[in-house]
Amino acid sequence: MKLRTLIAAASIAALGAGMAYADGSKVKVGMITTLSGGGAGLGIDVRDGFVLAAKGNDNLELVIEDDQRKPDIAVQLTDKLIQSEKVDVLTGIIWSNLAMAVVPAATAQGKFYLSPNAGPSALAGKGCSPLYFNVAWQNDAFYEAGGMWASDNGIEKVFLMAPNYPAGTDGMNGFKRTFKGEVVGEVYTKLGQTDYAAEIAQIRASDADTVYFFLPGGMGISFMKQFAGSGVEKNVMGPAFSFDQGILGAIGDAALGVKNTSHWSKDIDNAANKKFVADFQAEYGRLPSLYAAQGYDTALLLQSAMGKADVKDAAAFQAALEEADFASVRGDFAFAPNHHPIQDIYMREVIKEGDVVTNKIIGVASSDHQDVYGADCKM
Amino acid sequence: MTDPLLKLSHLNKSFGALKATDDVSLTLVRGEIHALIGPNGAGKSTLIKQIAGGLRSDSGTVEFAGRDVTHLGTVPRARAGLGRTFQISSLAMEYTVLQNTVLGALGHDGGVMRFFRPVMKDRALVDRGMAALERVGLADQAAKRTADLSHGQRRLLEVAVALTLEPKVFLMDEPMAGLGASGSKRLTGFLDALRAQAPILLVEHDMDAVFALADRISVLVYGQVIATGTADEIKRDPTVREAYLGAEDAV
Amino acid sequence: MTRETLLNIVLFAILPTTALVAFALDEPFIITLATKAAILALAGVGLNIALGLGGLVSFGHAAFFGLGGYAMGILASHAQSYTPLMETPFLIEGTKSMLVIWGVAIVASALAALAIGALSLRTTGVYFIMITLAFGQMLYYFAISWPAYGGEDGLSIYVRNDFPGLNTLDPIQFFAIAFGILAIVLFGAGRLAKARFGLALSAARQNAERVETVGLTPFRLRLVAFVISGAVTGLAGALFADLNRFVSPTMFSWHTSGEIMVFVILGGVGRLFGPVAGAALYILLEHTLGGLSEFWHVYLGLLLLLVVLFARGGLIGTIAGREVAHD
Amino acid sequence: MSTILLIEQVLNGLQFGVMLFLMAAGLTLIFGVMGLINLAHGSLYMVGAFAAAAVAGWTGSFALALVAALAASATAGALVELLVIRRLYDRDHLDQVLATFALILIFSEGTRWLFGSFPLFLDVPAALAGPIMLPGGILYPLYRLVIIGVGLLVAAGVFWLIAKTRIGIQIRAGEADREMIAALGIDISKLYTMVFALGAALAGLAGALVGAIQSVQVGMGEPVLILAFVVIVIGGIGSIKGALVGSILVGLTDTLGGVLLPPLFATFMPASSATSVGSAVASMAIYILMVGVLLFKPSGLFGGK
Repeated sequence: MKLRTLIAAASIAALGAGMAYADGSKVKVGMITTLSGGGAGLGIDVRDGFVLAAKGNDNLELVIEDDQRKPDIAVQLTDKLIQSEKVDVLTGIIWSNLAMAVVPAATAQGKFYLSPNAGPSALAGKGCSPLYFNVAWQNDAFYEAGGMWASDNGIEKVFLMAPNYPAGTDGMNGFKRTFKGEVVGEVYTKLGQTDYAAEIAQIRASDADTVYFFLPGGMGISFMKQFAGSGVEKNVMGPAFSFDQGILGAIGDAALGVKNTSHWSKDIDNAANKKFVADFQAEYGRLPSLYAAQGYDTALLLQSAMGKADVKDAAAFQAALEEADFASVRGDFAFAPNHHPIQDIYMREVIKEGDVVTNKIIGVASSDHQDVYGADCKM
Repeated sequence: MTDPLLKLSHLNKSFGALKATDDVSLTLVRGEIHALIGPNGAGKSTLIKQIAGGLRSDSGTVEFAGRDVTHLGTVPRARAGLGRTFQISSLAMEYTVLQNTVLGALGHDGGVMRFFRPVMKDRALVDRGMAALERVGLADQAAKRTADLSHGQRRLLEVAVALTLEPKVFLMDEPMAGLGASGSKRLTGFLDALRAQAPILLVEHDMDAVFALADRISVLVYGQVIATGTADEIKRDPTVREAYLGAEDAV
Repeated sequence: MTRETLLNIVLFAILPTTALVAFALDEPFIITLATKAAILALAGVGLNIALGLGGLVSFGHAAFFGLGGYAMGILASHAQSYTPLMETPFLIEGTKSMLVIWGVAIVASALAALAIGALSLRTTGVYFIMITLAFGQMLYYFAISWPAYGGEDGLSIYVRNDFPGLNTLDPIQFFAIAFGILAIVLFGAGRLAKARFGLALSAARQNAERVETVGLTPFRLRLVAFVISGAVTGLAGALFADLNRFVSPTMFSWHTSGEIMVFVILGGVGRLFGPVAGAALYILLEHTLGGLSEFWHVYLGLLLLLVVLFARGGLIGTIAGREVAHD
Repeated sequence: MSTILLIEQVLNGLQFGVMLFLMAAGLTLIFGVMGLINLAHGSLYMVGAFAAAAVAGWTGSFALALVAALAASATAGALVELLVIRRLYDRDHLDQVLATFALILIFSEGTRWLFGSFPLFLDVPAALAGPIMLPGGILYPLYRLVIIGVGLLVAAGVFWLIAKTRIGIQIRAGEADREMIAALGIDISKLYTMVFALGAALAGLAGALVGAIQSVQVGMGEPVLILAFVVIVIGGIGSIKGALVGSILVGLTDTLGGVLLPPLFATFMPASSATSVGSAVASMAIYILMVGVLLFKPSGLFGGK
């Protein structure tokens, strides 16, 4: 009797998510994400996207924990979820440095980990694991695509800027890997720096035609506002992180015209994305961000695998995940052998729609983009 | 007379325009009590600090036991054998009375970098601390918290801590203050005997005690020593009578 | 037996009892929490030697905690990748042995404490608080921007390091190691407080002039205390890194310094078992309040405020009353 | 590096320093008069920025936003003083550090509770937007010049307040001798509340002014707080003059260090490692400055006590 109810519930949920489940294998998911302190907005979006996609699926039990963006807390929560809550799958980490702490801890204890945001190079190369799947991107993807687009669109001289920490230097190296023009200036700023007057003066003094930067969160907001006020007339490019929906509101008109690379945008034309954007706005009353899209896709991927295999059978479940048989809001999505995405990276431009500052796709920067670290990955 | 144990030559110290110590020269020889008197603000405490090492002199020298210690700080002077008591009690208030004298004994012993054996079970140190308390009559208070002592008892404890150091010279800044008549009399008797152990430079307001004890008296007025001599000489000295004692006579 | 002694026995028993009960109930995460409490208590015991005994309000103990952590991270990461740490002038290999790592952590943080202490102890009061904070911040920014060991990403060690005869990945066995060290250090710190050194150090806190007058140098006493304090906190850092199998610059941040200070004050400054009580309470609050609300920091802040304003002397001071003089 | 660029960077350093002064002045006054270490000063900076952003979003007026920032931070400061801080004056620094650390937690999470986790929008008013041409061909953002001007005006105002007004006399008396002001018949608790609110208002003003060119978000006060502490320690705690000199020193060191150190390192290192090592040293520069100052003057440049 009970089993029947479960199956019935599962099929309703399956209808809701637009796909069918072969059986009702239950999965307990532990989500560790940043819900308090600095950067909580990103974690909240991932959580909301995931919850939206998993809504109504009674086979999916979700336990959510807040890592406060502290690596040590994240590792302890990993232990807690695995040892106490006995979860089957972990997900949710936003930051590369936390992922570097959590992912090895999870996979070493035989649990699946689906990354809804971070993709440090070590985990794509030497440190890859059969149990680790990245549903978002390898960290370099947006930068490499940015370099390609810049080379293809007549940009000759760029000025690079990023915070002086691994994600920053890796990003700039990713851009340099594919960019064919000249790098006329390169500055690494203090992490958490809020005043960029000195760097803007250097940019003004350089003969670059384009500024390419990666400054996540508040750093990017500060830079863009100050750059717009400085009167320096140069093109601005960057990865999507500094121009995401949550951040654009705080930058305002200063961001208009900026080009940024992303694997997702709310105007990607496919049925899954239209449904996602509409459902998200209906549910939460705000525009979704790329983090929300990633959380959403992560839940879709997980549910597609749940329909094909039992999570207790790790090999079968891994194979089911590898198929990536779900309708991604990004359109075509597949996994490379190192379990990182093969996907299109778009170039977006910041525009104004009525009163709302938002992004619009202006072209594909790199189609079927794949990371370069897979060669080092031996599973 | 033997060579002086403590010899001040032409010491000076100014605070801005104020000359707190003005060309002071003094000696202290074995076996004597040399009292330093003077009205409030005469510069006695400043001079004591200069001798003990807490205050740098502008010029002049301090010789101690045949050695020039002018440029040494408090700690080396204490280690060389200067035992000081304070005008305002300077004790470890959270400690028991005995712990304070044990601290003195520890300073005398010098081996402070020991981290394991409980110091209050160290017989040698505790015995020395206890002995000093007995000599000043505080043995029955040994277990009391220092903060709970009366002012007079704290003065005695100051003296007891100085005793544990077995100094070559005592520098005592108003040890009688707050003792009351009987306590004062007892301490007078004690200091009288103590001079055989080591000479005492005594700053004191209690004139009865000074005249009873001092072999020599120096009078400090406005930072200057205006007279030095025996009790009788000082009593008779006209300048002293005018500058200092005269005022008291008038009262 | 005084009330404080009784309380200390209870406090001492809390962690192993919790761990054993959790073991019996098969709740390994509770054991992990108890381990974390033991390690943070150890860091607090270290700070308490400087803060409680010596009166040195160090706002930069994260420096030593982080150095201990990185001693573990650097040595173990080299052992993990089979690359030597240094080849010239002589070969130094990485290691997975906890005993060696602890030794390195202790020596490294003691040396750092010697250098930082020698400079900082020239100042007093607020200046001392701020200069120690500045040294902590220096190391924090250095760790973030130095690319060799992961920078802001930190270093992940996939398997916990080895301890002879034990399986360190088993929560209860690792707890035993951490608690064993805490017990040894508590015993040592208790002896130190009552030994010659402790008597003189604590006297220098109460009255530096008195200590000088008996011929002892407060600066030397404080410097030695600072070094011992740093070394113990460094050891705690190495254990903490092993607990998480991960190190990152967060260990150096001023929030970490603040938290270690919170353990000490929550429990009771200068009380031997203060940091144990403080760390255990903190972990308990983090765990229970964190589950109640996303905004649990508000409650934590309110509680801290109440303790500071109304429960002076911390937990132990409130329960056991004024400290009685030793012996 | 061209002279023009160097001058521009010096202006940037100056602007940063002037901003720091607004923070440091309150911090050092509060320490000087009440002997209190206030870690929560950065939270008042945040309160100012959030109040400004909220009111600007509501009314569209930057002037009203500034008024709101001043009012909100002064009110928050006065409230905190009345409820918490005044119980801490007789306590040692340890208790003060801990209690104000607790206040940071409450303020930060409370603000997030009210305003959510996303940064707020606050922009430079249109009249002050964009750059202007300075003599010598330097193109410089007008708003930053205005900040320098406002900062220097406030600094002058604070000096005037301390030197010439009744409150100033009371403040100076309080710094010299706490018992004396009681003897003079001054209502100490009122004075303390006023000084605290004044310090808070300065912090709130800084938060609002800076918020327009940076990001208005939870936790924005903490980095500034630490820098302000570095400033007052370098200048000598309690000294307004020291706070001003310290602010400018820290502002210039931080700005010029970031600009000049990487190329300096590049003269004897490969360029790629020079940028990262240079940036690493630059981020430590102000702390190195502070340690250096304290080694030679253990109570800061102008610290008497």
